[in-house]
Amino acid sequence: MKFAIQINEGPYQHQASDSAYFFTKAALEQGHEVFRVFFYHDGVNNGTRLTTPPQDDRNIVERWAELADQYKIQSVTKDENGNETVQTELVVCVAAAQRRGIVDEGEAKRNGKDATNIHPKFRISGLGQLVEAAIQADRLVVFGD
Amino acid sequence: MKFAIQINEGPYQHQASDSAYFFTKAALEQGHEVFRVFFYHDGVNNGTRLTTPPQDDRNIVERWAELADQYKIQSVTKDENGNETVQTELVVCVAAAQRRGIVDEGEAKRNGKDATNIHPKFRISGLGQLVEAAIQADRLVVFGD
Amino acid sequence: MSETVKKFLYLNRKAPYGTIYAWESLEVVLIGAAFDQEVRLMFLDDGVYQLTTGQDTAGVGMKNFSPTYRTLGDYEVKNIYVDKDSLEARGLTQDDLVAIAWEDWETEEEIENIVEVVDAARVSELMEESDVIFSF
Amino acid sequence: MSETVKKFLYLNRKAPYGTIYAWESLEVVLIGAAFDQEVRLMFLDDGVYQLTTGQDTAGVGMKNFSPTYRTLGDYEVKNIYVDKDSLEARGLTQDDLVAIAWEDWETEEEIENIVEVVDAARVSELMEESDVIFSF
Amino acid sequence: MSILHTVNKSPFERNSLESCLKFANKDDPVLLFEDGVYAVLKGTSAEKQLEAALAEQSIYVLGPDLAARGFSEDRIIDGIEVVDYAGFVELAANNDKVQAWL
Amino acid sequence: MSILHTVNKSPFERNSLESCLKFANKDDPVLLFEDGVYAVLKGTSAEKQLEAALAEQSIYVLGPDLAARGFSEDRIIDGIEVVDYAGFVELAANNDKVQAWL
Repeated sequence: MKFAIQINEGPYQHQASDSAYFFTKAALEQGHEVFRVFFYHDGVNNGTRLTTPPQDDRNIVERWAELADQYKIQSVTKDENGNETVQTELVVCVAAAQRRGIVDEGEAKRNGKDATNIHPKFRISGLGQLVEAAIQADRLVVFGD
Repeated sequence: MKFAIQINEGPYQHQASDSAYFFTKAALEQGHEVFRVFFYHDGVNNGTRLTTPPQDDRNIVERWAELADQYKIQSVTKDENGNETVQTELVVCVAAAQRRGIVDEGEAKRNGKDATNIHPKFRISGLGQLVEAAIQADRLVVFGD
Repeated sequence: MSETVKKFLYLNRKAPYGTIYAWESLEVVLIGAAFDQEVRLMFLDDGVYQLTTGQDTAGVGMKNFSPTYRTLGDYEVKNIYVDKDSLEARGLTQDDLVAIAWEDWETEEEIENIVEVVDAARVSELMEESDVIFSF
Repeated sequence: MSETVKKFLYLNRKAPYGTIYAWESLEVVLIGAAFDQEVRLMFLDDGVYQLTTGQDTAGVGMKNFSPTYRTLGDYEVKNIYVDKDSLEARGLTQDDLVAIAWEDWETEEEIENIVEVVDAARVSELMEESDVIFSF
Repeated sequence: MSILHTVNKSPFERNSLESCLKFANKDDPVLLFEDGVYAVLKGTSAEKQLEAALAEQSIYVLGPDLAARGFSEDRIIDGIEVVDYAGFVELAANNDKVQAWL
Repeated sequence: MSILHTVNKSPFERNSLESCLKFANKDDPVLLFEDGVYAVLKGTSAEKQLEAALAEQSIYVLGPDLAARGFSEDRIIDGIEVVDYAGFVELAANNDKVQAWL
């Protein structure tokens, strides 16, 4: 079965991202497909590579990145010449990210920012990706406050 | 009268930072002193310079920076030789900031991060600054969720 | 893009301005309109406050997004529901809420106000009928 | 550092783990101990859940910070209050809560458990007596 | 020492106002702002609770938050006073401390 | 089409569970997790509400969240079933959709 996951809160402040992680992991371990994890609202803050949690605490951002690697939460597209592009499906909403200061190279250029903070395993994309995920997936499961 | 302000939530998701801003502005306009604005919990996310809110929306981060400039929400310390150091008193809690990825030069160096995102008018410091603010101020006013 | 047509229910339970959920939920509805799904909006609990008339945000420095609700008819949203009990507990009636018109561009069929006050049983039924529930 | 001694009241109303407020509130208490103020902690509403015994966070991958409460006596915290009505509404008694010991290093005076269950009137009084209220 | 109590949550969604009114001392003022302003409207299921409180203490509501949410002053319970941010500051200054029921 | 309803908020702080139980169709399962798990404990002011619901629908609680908060299974109301994250996934898969009462 195909799952899409939506996360509405940032890391550490609320348990939402933790719960979503364990749900996603369990779904993958059962052989389900997790089509996309969509980070919305403050959820976009899960996509920063700049966190340094205390050594005795979990690293929420890295944990997502590792899960996405291990279970290939990613999509593959082919261009005209048959060249494949692999994209991670940890997707951060661009509009929500702009408000909150989550920035990749393209966003930095467009908005005149002198730094980026997106984690390399996350990507910024439009809200349409949430709607599309809801259409494609058999189940949309939302984690929030 | 001396006020200290505490803000517990990030920009845009909750009204906390907006309310705190208008309260602080009104206090300053009445001639009160605002000794320190302390950003705790997700409130640390108010200190990023990377936000790009929509053009028809307020810029919460810049608004704080401008208010701090206009009313000199800052402290002045003198060293042995009488040289003055002016510090902004928009203070971001270091422990909360590490969890959430708000980073200045020093933090980037210490934690091996390749970028910073702190706004130049904010500074990262210890939780003791909140306690000290509560001691020094006549009133501590907290804005949160 | 998919050919699938799903029944989307946007379930709004949060008041506007105190938090951003109402506004960012509306952004999903607007973007979602491009996907040609069957869309319904439901306002429940404090979500009913999203539709109040006369919102004036000048004093809080925030963007007033309430006029956008009036344009939802142009985004192919034809069904908007408000829970009756939620209104009553808050001392509100439909007169306190915006009216949202809808027009079929092809048939020129017009509906003056697509906002419908429904009872709890109908709320449950509408949840049951939908394929996906977006909860905000 | 200031010479002023203020009466600090830390007022905790949030459950642990679902949100970080409980844990980051405790961090303020620990840091605050260095400032030699008169410190009191109050647990009210869902805040009483912070003190339950037997917390085991292995299954949720979060740090179990409940052992830290037991050490509060070492941080010069001598007064910890729990609201009786909040406990009762949640089906809890003091037996469900950690005991926190305190010892005066100079006089060797010992208190086995500084956690005190108080009624609403006493809660109000404690708020009234304090100089600063930290609310979490 | 008097306390200004602030409540920024809807009484229909959270228990903050209820707790505030339970534990606030008589004579201590209460300020409702942000989503807390919904509590001051006439005809709601929270009205009786507010009226009982009004008999013992002053209740204020932040005007800008009320206007943002679409309600004019004629919708609010008699005896509740409307203040702006300057009034909020004065309340905070005129009482010995502030307790936020978050 | 059956719905899995999830509630992650304490019934003493928010109205989420109340709304969920009001609007959930009979036979639709409810899963309590995060701070929502406090609702399943015996002897609370929410117990009657839970027992009334149990007569009509299945109620589940997420074990890891219950343990994190210090409560063993013998503290929970009879008839409520404990599941782990795998069980949460199965509930989501076995019902036609999931509604989160945030």
